[in-house]
Amino acid sequence: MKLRVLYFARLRERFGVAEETLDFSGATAADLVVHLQSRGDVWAEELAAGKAFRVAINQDLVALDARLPEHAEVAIFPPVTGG
Amino acid sequence: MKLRVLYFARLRERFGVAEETLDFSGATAADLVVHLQSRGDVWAEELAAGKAFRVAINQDLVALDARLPEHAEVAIFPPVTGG
Amino acid sequence: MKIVIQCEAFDLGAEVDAMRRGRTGIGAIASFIGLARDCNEGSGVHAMTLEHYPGMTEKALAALVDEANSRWTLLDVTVIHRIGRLLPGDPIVLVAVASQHRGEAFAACEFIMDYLKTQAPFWKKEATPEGERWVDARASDDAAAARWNTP
Amino acid sequence: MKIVIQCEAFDLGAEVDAMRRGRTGIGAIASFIGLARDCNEGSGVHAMTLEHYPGMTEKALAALVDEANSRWTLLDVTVIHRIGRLLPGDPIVLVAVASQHRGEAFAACEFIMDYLKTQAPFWKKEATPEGERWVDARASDDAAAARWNTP
Repeated sequence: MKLRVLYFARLRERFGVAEETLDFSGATAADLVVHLQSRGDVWAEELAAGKAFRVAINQDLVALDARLPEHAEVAIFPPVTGG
Repeated sequence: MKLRVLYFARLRERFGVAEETLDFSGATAADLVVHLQSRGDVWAEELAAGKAFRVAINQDLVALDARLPEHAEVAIFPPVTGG
Repeated sequence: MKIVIQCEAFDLGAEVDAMRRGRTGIGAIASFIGLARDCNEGSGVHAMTLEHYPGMTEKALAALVDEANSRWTLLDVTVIHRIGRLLPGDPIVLVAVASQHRGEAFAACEFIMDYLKTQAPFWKKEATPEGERWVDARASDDAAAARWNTP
Repeated sequence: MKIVIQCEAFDLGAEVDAMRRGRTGIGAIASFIGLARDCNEGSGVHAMTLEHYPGMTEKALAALVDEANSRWTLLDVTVIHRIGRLLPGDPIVLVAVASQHRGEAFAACEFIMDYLKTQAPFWKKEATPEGERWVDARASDDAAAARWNTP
């Protein structure tokens, strides 16, 4: 399935990428995180178990077991700090 | 003892007086209330037991057992409704 | 700290700007304005007159701002209350509280309003189609103030 | 209801005046502004940059205003959040809530701020003498938001 994946704030800076398009065969947000971890280096580090990051699918915050719809816009970012 | 007694809002209107000077021999705010009740008519009615009114001595809200200092400014008024 | 009783309208934006002007340590300003409504207790209200007890009013407001300062770490407080004749939609009271953090600013602002409603010597008289009437104190205001009595 | 994300400064007085103009049924407007401070976590802060997630931000803010409207009877809500570069003392966020009664206005205003802090996709980066750093989320903000979870 095709996904658009966005990164924000510290994760955007550490990954050195703001947005990418992936052709991905997993089913859930957790599967996508495992896939990104497998890139190693900063990806493995920032997305390791116990690290605080948030996932949104189509602009709604979701838990990691959320299913990925076709053509989803997925965003991965640190806990928010606005206001 | 000499007292200056002020009335506000509905009590001022019902008593028809905003301020008076009294030469009074009682000791407490309750004594003063009893004295004013003894005038009868609207005084007895508005200051009857169970009626909601407040007493301030020298501009501080007090309970009825508060003692009256010489030359006190005493105010009697309905529960407040500002804000 | 600023406490004012006045007939004139006040300007919320100007009051809050005056609080923060030239200061860089304030993180939060909570503010409140209370307005005259066109309806109360089921009757239309076309005007309102606010009476107060000069002298005691200032003293009562200063005491409750002191109490707020003793309960929370505040950087500034402004309280303005109008008196005299007001029309529906007119602002009656302004409370603004500056602090480092929002929790304290919100709590102190609401505390001051709740205590002002039960402690400060103001009285409202409403003009309605049935004539003039003094507004009765509300049990809900006593309950709101009582929330702040810590055991 | 008004929700805006903007780089420019906002005007608290103008926003609150716009809420109440021509209306006579509003009894209470609670408002809040959050400001950039010159100090955080023990370091001086000489500037701050706010990043957000365009699209999701508006959606998240609308959702939390909807939630506030479902919990309380509100007459109007305004939320403005700035993005981009800000200096100490600059206002960051404004929330204003109009209602008939003050209890609802205060509660909804604080609820919106608490949820905004944990739900809306904004991130702050501070410039300090030791260099730039992303601000960490605070456990106290999670706790503040969790207060509103009724059992």
